[in-house]
Amino acid sequence: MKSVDSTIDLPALYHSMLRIRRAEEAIANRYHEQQMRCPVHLCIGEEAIAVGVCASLTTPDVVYGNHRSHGHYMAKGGDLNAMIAEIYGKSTGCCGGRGGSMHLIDNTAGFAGAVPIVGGTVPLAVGAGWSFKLKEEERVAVVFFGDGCFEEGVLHEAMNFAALKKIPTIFVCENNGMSVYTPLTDRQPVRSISGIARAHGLGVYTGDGNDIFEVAHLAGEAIAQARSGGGPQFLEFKTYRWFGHVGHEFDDDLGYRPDETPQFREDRCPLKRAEAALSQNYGWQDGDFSAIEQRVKEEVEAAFQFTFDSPEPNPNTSGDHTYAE
Amino acid sequence: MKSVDSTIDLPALYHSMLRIRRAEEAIANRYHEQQMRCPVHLCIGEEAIAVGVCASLTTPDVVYGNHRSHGHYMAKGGDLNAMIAEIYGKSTGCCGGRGGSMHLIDNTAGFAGAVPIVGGTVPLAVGAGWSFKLKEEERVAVVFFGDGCFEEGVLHEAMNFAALKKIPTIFVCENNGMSVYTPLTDRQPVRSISGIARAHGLGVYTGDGNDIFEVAHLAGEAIAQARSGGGPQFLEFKTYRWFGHVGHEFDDDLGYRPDETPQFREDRCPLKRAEAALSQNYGWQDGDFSAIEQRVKEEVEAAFQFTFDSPEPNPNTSGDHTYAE
Amino acid sequence: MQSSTMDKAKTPTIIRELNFGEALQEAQLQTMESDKSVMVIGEGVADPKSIFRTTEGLVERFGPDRVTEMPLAENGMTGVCIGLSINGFRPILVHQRIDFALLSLDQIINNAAKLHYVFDGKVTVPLVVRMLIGRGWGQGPQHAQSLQSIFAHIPGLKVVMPTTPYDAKGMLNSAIKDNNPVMFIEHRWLYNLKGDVPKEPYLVPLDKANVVRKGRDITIATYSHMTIEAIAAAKELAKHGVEVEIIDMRCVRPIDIDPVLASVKNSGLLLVLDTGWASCGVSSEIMARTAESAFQHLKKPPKRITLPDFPAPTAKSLTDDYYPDAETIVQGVVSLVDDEQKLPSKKICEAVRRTSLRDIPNPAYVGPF
Amino acid sequence: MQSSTMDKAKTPTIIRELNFGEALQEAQLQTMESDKSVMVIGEGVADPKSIFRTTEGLVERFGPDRVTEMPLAENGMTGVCIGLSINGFRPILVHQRIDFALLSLDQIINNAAKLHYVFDGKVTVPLVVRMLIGRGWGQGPQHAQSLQSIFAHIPGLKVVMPTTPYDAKGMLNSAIKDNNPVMFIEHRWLYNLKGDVPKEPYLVPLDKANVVRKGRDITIATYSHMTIEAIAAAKELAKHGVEVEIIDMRCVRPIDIDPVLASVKNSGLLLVLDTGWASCGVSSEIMARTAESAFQHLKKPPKRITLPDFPAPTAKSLTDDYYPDAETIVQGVVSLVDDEQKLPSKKICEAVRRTSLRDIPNPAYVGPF
Ligand SMILES: Cc1ncc(C[n+]2csc(CCOP(=O)(O)OP(=O)(O)O)c2C)c(N)n1
Ligand SMILES: Cc1ncc(C[n+]2csc(CCOP(=O)(O)OP(=O)(O)O)c2C)c(N)n1
Ligand SMILES: [Mg+2]
Ligand SMILES: [Mg+2]
Repeated sequence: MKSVDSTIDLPALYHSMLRIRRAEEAIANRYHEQQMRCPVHLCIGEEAIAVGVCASLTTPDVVYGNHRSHGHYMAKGGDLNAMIAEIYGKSTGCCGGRGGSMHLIDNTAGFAGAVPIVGGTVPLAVGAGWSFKLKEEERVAVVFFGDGCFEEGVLHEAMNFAALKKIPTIFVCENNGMSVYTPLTDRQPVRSISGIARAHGLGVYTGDGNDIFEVAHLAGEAIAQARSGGGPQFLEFKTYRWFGHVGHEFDDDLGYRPDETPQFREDRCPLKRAEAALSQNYGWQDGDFSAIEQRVKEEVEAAFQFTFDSPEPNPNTSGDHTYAE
Repeated sequence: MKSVDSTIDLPALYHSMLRIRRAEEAIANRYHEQQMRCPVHLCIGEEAIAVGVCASLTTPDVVYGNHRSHGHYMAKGGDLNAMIAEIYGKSTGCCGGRGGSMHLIDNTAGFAGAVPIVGGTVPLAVGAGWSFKLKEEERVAVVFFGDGCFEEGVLHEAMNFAALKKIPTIFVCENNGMSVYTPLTDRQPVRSISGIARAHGLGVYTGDGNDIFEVAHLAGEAIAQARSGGGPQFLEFKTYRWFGHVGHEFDDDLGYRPDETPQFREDRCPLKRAEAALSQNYGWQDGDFSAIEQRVKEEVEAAFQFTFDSPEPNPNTSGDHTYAE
Repeated sequence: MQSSTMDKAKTPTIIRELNFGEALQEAQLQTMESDKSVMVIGEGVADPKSIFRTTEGLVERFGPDRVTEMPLAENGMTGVCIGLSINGFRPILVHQRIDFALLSLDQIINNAAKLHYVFDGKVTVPLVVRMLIGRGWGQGPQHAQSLQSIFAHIPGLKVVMPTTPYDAKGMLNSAIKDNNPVMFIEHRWLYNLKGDVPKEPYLVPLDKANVVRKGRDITIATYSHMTIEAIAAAKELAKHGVEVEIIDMRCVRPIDIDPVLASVKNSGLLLVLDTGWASCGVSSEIMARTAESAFQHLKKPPKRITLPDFPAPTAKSLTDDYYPDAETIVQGVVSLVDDEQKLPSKKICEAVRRTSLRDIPNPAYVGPF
Repeated sequence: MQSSTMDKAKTPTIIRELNFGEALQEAQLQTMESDKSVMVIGEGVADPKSIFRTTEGLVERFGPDRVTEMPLAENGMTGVCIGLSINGFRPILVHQRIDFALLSLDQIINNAAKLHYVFDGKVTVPLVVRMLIGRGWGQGPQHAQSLQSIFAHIPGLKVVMPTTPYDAKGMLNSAIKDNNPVMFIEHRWLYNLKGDVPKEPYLVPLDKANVVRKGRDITIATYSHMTIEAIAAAKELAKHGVEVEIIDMRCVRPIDIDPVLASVKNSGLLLVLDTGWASCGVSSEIMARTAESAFQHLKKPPKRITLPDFPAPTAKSLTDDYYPDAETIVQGVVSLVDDEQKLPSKKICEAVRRTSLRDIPNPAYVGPF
């Protein structure tokens, strides 16, 4: 772990991670009220990957997500109000309530879409990247997916084509060692995921996904490579999912992750590490931390307030947009 | 190329290759009569792979094929009469006329089935191999497929699972550099196919698919590995398809393979190489060659005669076997 | 709602109340005990949630070789299961949502449905694919489809959709014993419904509809969760003197149309209910067959109640009206019977109107039915 | 058989005879010339055989960036095309056989059909998927399916199946211009049929059936290659005084049922023809809609002619009777009209009976129709 990196703006990245953490926590805290009537897959513990990767992206670059994309959406600059409203099924949601937590989009911010079929967006990101290349734009496309997704054949089809056409798509594997409750070892043999990506001809970077420095650094390199014509890049980051696969709670009681203890999580907390660096190297004091906490808190609360003030979608519109004009 | 190998029975392998060559030629010669009313994908030029691999298999081992499987079927000991009859749509065909050239089976010989959807049989062979492992039988399952098939996601899904469960399945990639008329370079980036298999955790062997010694030798090793619990193995053999993708003719006139000349083919002819070795190292004389030619000729002719003497299937039975009892 | 087609057990049969999910679990457990070739494979079959507890206890009992978690590789794993099934096993492949099975239609349609046929009977594919359909709680368009008609189109497949715990166990037993690929489609909203289920193993055939309620005035052809809605509607309608005959199709391939024709012969009126979309769906097939074969008995054009012709939205406010229910069925019946005297539609609708939140299973439906 | 819905060109229109395949090629060529965002992607689109010459000359003209060979990766490449389409391109993805598209139903059904909807209109997916269906010369069960009803079941997709060269060009033009995913399904046996085709680009709508033959006695609803068989049957039947009205549905999603209803209102008799299987198919839908909406006009139960309910065998002797044709249609009409006086069925059957080999396109059908 590098603890100082002059090329990254740690306060900004910390802010971005904190926003995600606090938004997810707010969702978790309110979920029992049963007003968010859709499944939520929270990304607490995995914030550094989304934030570290998006740090080197510009708005015109596009990001595709998956079922666990609150963090991806927010890190790319997606409108928080519209996300919370979407989870609550309000008309002001980013999908007008059609999508819920598992379907998010913010074109203005370059968040190009998340859907919950595992692997569903991977080839879309390759298509997007190809479109940039064909139009000779300097944009890149990024897709976030999990270790489980790596098992889907479509990912290999997508890597092959991206490598063939030297497409500026960045594959980001968030390897949390779990697919729902099934550990990696029950699903994949002992060998490295990124080794396969390398064999496909992609540029490969692996690192600690709980370390914002490492993520930002490696992603920065990968994105620069892709942007300058280096073809598709593959980032594999080890990380850890704190909560259950779906829902708003820890699930230590299920006993399927025997290592899991509060201490285990703390040790891997991407925020904790960034905080240490902010104190040590950026001279942040308690006051700085509480100021940013306050700012984020207000922002998150405002998003919920915005949501509560928003109307439900009109049921008569439920069939709209089945077809485009 | 090793030109002598005491572990292989060259005369037997040569006989097997010659049978395939002459059967394919006989099909080609008669195809214009339009009595074989189904597409045929001939394997002339690629005989060594089927024969070399099957040399180390026993009858209880199973082989799965693809659209281009006359050679696989014959090399595994499939009944030639039933194959020719199948291509002619006769009731004595191995599928009773339901399948034609692209669907072949001979359970007695351990030829477990060929179907023309590219990739279709690959996971079947993994399932077969898994069944052997679960039943603690010492059998292996082999699947033959092309370089084009390697692009299908299902192949990667199958490799992952086979590696995970250490399944005795042998993946044999017949890399003829072509998918129909599209060269490998238009479909895959520059990197090695077998490198990806290796990254998946499979045992990997690559060689000259037009050299029966090399094929038999490497396949022998791979099969022994798989049989003794070494998990799935991957063989990649470079080879060359002489005829058009489908049909009974050379298609040099189409100009999509500019290298292709009669000389180019001759240089790669697996039979030629074996013949040289038989003359040099086994002391075969002209008489030996003409004797085996005669034997094969009779066998092939007999298969056609068997076919001509066979009845058409009864049209009233065309719906039978839609469901099993 | 007991099937008339139940195999009579030779020993006295203990009958308990189980819910649909428990009935499925018991079918798998008992079949795995008596037949070593039966395996259960799927994402989550051996995890702590055990596919909504329908595979609960199986891995503990039979071990991970027979109850196997799988990689996320639907097409490949379907092929693997076909390979197993050709080689002496009887795998049950489980998809938590039918939407995921779209990734495997190549193996299901090109291979599973055709290998027995094209190989002239020389291989059989005794494969069960359990696929869950469902709805509610914001599943949204990629997690709440009801895609049975895709499978029902394909010769070589059998496609069943039981409604009751009794049928769940008996049909899953039959599916596992069957030598053909059987698509076993379960509506998650049925999982908590209770009903009498014999303890001993028994078989319910995979090709027989079941008259679950007798009635002379109108015929309802339905299946899966819509059967429960139909029963609720029929009970209320009966109070007003309209006797609805309800036929639980149970199988959507093959479709057992005869009980529908027989019923229409008496009633002259047909209302078809579907959990899925209309176009080229199961409802279309039932209506087409009835038109072909009982045309002269129909007093009025047949009607159907299906999902509207658009994807499932997520927000509760948008889904509330998306799914037809007992109230919609009452309206359908009223419009066909068309006797406002006898049938005060508003009043009956009110009586069956759901008062609890509509994006979770109706707590008023518990069974037995 | 000209469409009444043709856009009137402003300049004088040159009309030539083209075959169906040439009409498709011209549609792509002209659209690619006028719209740089149009691309053609598929296995074989740039090879020497150019998808039975339907993409002939395109790669030479537009280069490999716009006319692209692809790896064998149907699901992935469908996703790639969706990604392209969301980002400003109008890809035409080509599958030489519809059977291969089964590998891509996840991307087609879960994504292409739903993204515009679920993202509240914020993305559009202007994607054309050309899929060839066919038969004959021993294609066998994995290469001769006619799977349109799977797609026709899914809201969010448009599914069209033109019959004539005129419609082939006009509908492909419309499909490419359309902002939705359009499944464009071509029967290979139509490729050599000739018909008048204007040189200028024109549009034929994607949601309108077409009355291709007027007649008062019986209504035939048909599409794609079965339309040609119906025309042959109708010509012969006309000699015996039976006037068949033939409606070429052209679109199977949405289905334009109105012309069928209007025709049934006159004729009272309906015969539905399909290139595919019956169960939950396009024929089911047409019959269901007619039963719903023109019941009172039907004098007899509607009938349908479809493939038998089993996979396509390979041997010529087994396929000869597998595919219905003009003769089967005559039998269907005769059984409905049921007037042996007027309609000597044997004689008419003989007159339309195919004399050439039945596993290749009928050389007697050349068009124009
Ligand atoms: C094609 C498909 N199969 C199965 C599922 C069910 N499912 C949803 S998320 C998930 C786990 C995915 O694991 P991973 O890709 O590692 O992502 P993570 O949840 O760990 O972030 C599964 C199996 C699905 N949505 N889509
Ligand atoms: C899924 C699928 N896609 C496309 C095809 C059409 N097709 C048949 S054979 C073939 C070429 C396959 O190439 P390869 O795997 O290298 O085998 P080869 O013909 O070279 O032996 C193609 C594209 C098919 N049969 N199945
Ligand atoms: Mg994971
Ligand atoms: Mg090849």
